Amino acid sequence: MSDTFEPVIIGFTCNWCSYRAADLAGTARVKYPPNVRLIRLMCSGRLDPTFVLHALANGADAVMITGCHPGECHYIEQNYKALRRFLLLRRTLAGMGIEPQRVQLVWASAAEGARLAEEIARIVEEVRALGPLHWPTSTDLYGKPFSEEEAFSVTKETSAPAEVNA
Amino acid sequence: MSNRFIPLEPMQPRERIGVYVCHCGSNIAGTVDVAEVRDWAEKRLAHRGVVVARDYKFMCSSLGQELIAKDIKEQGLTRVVVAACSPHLHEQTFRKACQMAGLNPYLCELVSIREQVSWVHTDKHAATDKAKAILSGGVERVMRHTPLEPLHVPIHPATLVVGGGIAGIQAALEIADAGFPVYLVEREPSIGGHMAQFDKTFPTLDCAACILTPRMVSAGNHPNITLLTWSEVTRVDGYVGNFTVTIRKKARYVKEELCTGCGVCQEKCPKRVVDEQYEAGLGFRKACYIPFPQAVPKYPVIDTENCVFFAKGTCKACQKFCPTNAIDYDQKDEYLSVQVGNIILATGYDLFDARRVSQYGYGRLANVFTSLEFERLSNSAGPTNGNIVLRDGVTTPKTVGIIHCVGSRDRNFNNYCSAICCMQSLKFAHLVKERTGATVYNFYIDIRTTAKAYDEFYQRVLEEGTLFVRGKVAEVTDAARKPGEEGKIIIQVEDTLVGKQRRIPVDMVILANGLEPRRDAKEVAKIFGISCSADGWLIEKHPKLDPVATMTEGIYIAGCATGPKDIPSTVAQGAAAAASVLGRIQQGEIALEPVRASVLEERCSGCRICNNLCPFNAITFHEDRMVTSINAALCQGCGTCVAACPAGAITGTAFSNEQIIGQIEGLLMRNLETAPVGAGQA
Amino acid sequence: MSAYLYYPGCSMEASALAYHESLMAICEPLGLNLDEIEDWNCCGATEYVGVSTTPAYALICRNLALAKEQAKGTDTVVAPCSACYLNLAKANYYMRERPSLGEKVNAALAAGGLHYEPDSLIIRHLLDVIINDIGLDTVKSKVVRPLTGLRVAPYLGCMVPRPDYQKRWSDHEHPNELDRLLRALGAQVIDFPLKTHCCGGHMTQIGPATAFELIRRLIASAQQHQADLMATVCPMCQMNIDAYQAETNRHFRTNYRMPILFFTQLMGLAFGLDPKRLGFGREFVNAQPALSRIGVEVPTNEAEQKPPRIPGRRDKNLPMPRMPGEEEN
Amino acid sequence: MSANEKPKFAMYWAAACGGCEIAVLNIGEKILDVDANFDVVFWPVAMDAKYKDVEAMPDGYITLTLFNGGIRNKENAEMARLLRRKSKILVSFGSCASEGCIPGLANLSSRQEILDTAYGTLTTDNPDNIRPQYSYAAPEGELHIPEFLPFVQTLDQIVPVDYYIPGCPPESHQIGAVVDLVIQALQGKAQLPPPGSVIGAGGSTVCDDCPRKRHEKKIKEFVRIQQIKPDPDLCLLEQGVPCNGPATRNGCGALCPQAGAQCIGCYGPAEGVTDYGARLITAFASVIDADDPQEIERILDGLPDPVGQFYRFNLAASLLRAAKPAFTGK
Repeated sequence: MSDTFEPVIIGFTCNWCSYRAADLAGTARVKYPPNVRLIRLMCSGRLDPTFVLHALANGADAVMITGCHPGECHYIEQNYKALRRFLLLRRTLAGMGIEPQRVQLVWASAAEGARLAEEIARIVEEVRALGPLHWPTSTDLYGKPFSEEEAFSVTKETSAPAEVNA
Repeated sequence: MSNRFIPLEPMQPRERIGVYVCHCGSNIAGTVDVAEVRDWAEKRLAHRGVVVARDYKFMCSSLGQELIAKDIKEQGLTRVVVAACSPHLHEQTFRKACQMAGLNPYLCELVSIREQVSWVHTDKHAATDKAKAILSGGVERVMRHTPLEPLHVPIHPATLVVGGGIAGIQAALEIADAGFPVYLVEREPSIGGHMAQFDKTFPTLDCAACILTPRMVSAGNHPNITLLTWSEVTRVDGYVGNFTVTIRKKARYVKEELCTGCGVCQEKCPKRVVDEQYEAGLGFRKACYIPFPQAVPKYPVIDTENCVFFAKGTCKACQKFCPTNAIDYDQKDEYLSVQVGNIILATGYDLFDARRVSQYGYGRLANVFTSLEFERLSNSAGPTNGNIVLRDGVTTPKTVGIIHCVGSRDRNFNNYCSAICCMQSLKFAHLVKERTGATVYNFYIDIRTTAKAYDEFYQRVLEEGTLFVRGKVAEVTDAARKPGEEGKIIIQVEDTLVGKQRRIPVDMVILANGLEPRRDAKEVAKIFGISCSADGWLIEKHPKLDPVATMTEGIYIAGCATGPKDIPSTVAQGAAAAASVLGRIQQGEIALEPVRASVLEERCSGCRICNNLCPFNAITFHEDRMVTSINAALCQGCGTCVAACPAGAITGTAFSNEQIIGQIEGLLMRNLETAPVGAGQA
Repeated sequence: MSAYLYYPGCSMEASALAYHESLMAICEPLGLNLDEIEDWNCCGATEYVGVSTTPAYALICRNLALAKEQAKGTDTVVAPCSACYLNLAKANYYMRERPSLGEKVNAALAAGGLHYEPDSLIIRHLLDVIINDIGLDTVKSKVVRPLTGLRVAPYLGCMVPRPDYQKRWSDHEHPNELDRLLRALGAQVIDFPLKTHCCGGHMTQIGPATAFELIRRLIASAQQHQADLMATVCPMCQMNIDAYQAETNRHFRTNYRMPILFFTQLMGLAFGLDPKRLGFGREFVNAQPALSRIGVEVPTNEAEQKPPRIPGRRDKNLPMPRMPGEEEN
Repeated sequence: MSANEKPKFAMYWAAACGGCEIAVLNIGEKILDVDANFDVVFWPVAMDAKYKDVEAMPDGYITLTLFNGGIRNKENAEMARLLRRKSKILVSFGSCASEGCIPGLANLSSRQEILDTAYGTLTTDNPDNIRPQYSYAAPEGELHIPEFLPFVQTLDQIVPVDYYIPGCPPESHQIGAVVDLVIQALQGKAQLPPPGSVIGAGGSTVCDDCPRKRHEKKIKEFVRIQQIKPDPDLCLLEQGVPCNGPATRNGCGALCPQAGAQCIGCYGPAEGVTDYGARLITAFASVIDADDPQEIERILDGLPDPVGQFYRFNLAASLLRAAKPAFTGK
């Protein structure tokens, strides 16, 4: 492996447009970086912000949300709900100090395999430039608690002891 | 309380999972180290329940499927993960294989390592790693699956056909002939649609009325068809197999049971108005009118906006002269409710409004006509009895310019090709030539004559001496510059084959304006719970493989409602939609995918956040209990309400929070962290 | 009072003095409050952008930067001159579209202690403001001397409705704003087919023969439609058609006498203002013969004035399609 | 039953305001039941006790410990571990212990920022800029104060917890009911719910108890409650007031909405919810009545502080738990 940082990105796709766009990218042998791992939902309207937060809190460096273009949702209008949730989530994440490039929304129709691949490449580059998110992983379903020493060690790396003993 | 300290899960996994990695010949194995993925799954995911992992050349082959079946039986597998191609290709295959072996088909998960890995990546190492992650996500997801059963819904034998154009007529006749009842709803006073306005049909030049009228009459007389003209669907409740449709039957002010269609009322009516509908604004009709002589049904309609009686309270000429006392000024709109099992939408198209291309002068320059105006002009039953004349009503044009692609293939208006205009323009050229001997110019971008006998017709028109100028017309103007241009309409165009600007003075311009979705297509789509593309065409379930079905079970679409089409394709779609419906009716019941949302009532507090989120009207609020519920048969499984519920009271099958969060953790390899001590990172 | 930042442009002080005077005269009845940008400079007209992009945009944007500093309670800049309007709107648009250009321009502005944030101002043409903010109802209510009987060719020129960076015009090829305004004044507005065609611009200086042909087309078409005069919104158009009409006549051996006035002059007349305050007498082609139709209160014989486009209604006439906005008449 | 055979009771106050302690006293005469049925062995607010006394107790000695307050410093963490060891039933009592509560909002800032604010702002009278030192060599020997951790954690992020009682503070009648339940359970007359349960609260959300009239929701604008004259009978959210009631566990009796103020979410998420803020984000966004991104953004401008709105009580227990500065120190 080279030394360049390889981000891990979780991508959410809808069953009807963007997942099929990913299929089409495959069928057409369009190349894109292997950093994105896709999850299929029935619709971008299924995207619960919890999923995004969970991914970021568990080691993903970024999240890509995709869906049908506005007005072309197979469930008529549910991607607008995804859009609204995304915009509010983005504001919330900004308040948590997470860069906007780390959670992006991309519309891709079933015919836009090449476009989806381009967007993935673009997002990977943007996230690579930002560096790892490194969100200290929290207690998860497998049960390793996040101890206060660990939390402390996170800051020790970055802040000098002088800060507290000034 | 979410990051609650949870003790380690018991080391004994709950499920027995089989993992199958497909080579797909060299399609996957060429880029992904399949054996490594298999070994990795066997070792590193054993603590998550993977008891067997295999790789095989072609998992989808019958031998591959047998491999799975054998393991289910012999190893007692309770879950199956196949890492192969896209679920859109083979999900059903592997589900069936599991079902044959006695495992609930929904306990099988297919993850794509071909479309998402081997075909799009080149680095073998990175691709293998990604394949592992995807497989790991699948394992975490599948262990949280629950056994599901498809929903079975009975099908009501009646069908609703909306739109009485040729597509709707064809669909209605096919179903009625097969012996099942049909309600054919048309919002105009007569069925027939656009085709009834045409003169000749390309490329055979048969008379539109001659081929359409017999069909209209059959539809009107058919014992299985209930014809509801001057009617509109206002509401659709229910779901596939069991729709309740509310239809507004607008008041005709004519008692249909008494009317003989003699037409005296129309004759005696003193009020003459421009007929914007049937005559495309080029002719007149009365306020009490039968839209055209061959109309089906033959009953007239009183247009209350223009009727003298409705405006001033006097006149009543129609009533006085009606021999059967059929005129009833007190008639009111009626609302009917019908039960149907399936619905076919054949709502047709609107013509592009040529006024929008203001540089072509339609509406300002008298002798610029639209295609539909020309259809009426050339129709022997039209306002000029088929004489092709200028708007003064007498002068025969000596030179005619036909402009293609008006509003189509144009970034300012519609990007799409309207499909029929080339052939229609060629037909116009032929008719003008034949009937007036005028010089005819066609201004085109490309000539598209792709169906049977179309290009032969183009050759024929070329041989007849019609002139073709390849270029997009810049302007149609009456501002003369040179002698010879005065009193003419000048077409300014770049002739791209010659590479020159040309000004061609003509007497008449015909704009081949394109086809657009119905102005109210979006509202119609909302009523029926289906979707429109951004420009307004109704969206088919699959553009190639399922062109007359929609995403909403039980609702079919045919004809120009889905996009521009010529008459043969329109008729074919009408018949195809009918065939799909007949198949459904014959089966008697339908199995629906069990991807559904449901409400845990004890957690629902009746906040009503979800209430207006469902475009399929599956969500109902119960005032008495102050809780919301979801109708499983109406639910299409998009999951928007599941994601929206602030109390977490709505759950979705097949895409539950647990499944998706499990998959996220699997993809991020968090599941490896409970691996036995000493096992290194992947 | 609606208040706007006002960018007059050089023409208003010289060749288009009539425009300036008439505009100032109608401000009061219209309730239009124009706050002239202090220390404004030339917009570079049509040529400079073609010569050297960055300095040209910097020149334009200096005005916007000054305007932004001066802005109090409004973010709208009004320009009466079509070229100025187009330049200001274009500079605003391209500063946003091409961030590198924006940076360079702001670097240049910084030398004068100025800065302009693209899209912080809205650039509008005077006609747009009168139609859409003040409104035709207000205009109609001020009309005391309707221009009844005066046949006017509405001439916008090519720079106003296109490329329409802020999507303000009804149509790019045949906008109806000027027609509606003139109709509100009581004038009979001809359907002028060349309303957005070019007047020749500065071709009068570079290739006069080309310009003359363009000028001739416009005048000939107006004449063909039996217009008494042309009304324009653009100082350049007015100058070309007015000042070069005699030369055009010489060139083509024609004898056109087509007056061209600014729409603000006609508004002033209709509002009953003293013609002396409206800049009359500056035009080369005498407008008096045309204006005597309304100055003297003799109703003109409209029957003779029917345009050739609508021949007498005979029974066989087929109806014309209805156009949106026709009912306003 | 003699006094020393009575079940043992403890209550501890970590990073919290003290409101939970007041709420316990506020249960009125029931407090006498506590005394009658329990032997209070450790309750620093109510009686003198030393940590070493607790350390001396055998493991599992205390029957019931109500732990309130989050884990802000090492002392809090050590006491959490100690009391876990010594208690049969450890209850995460109140919003701070369960969710971090208001002290948890400090997780939006780095330690440095917090200390700067506490010791270095204009309003602080600290001319020599004295800062806390974790160890100090005094003539009497080395002195220590507990280390200030980088961010607030909830009790259950440190040790396993048996039950949760939510609320800031928990409603007194709910505390009373829990006391009754535990007493009855100890007497064998009732059964305790499975460990990990939330007790002293409802299973639905605040809307369940809110009498305001509700309809299908379409939000065109978010307002702050003082900007409008709210209809007293209509759902506040429908009037554009960002009320957290739909996502907040019931149990309080919908006190705030009944008094005319929006719910701010002190009872935490509903049963089974992973991230409280996410539920509100998705719920509010779902009912915004706009499809155009610019219009949506305009409506969202009405929520000037989304993190504060959605995570006021819940930040430390949320999936992200803290903002980036708290982790990175920057």
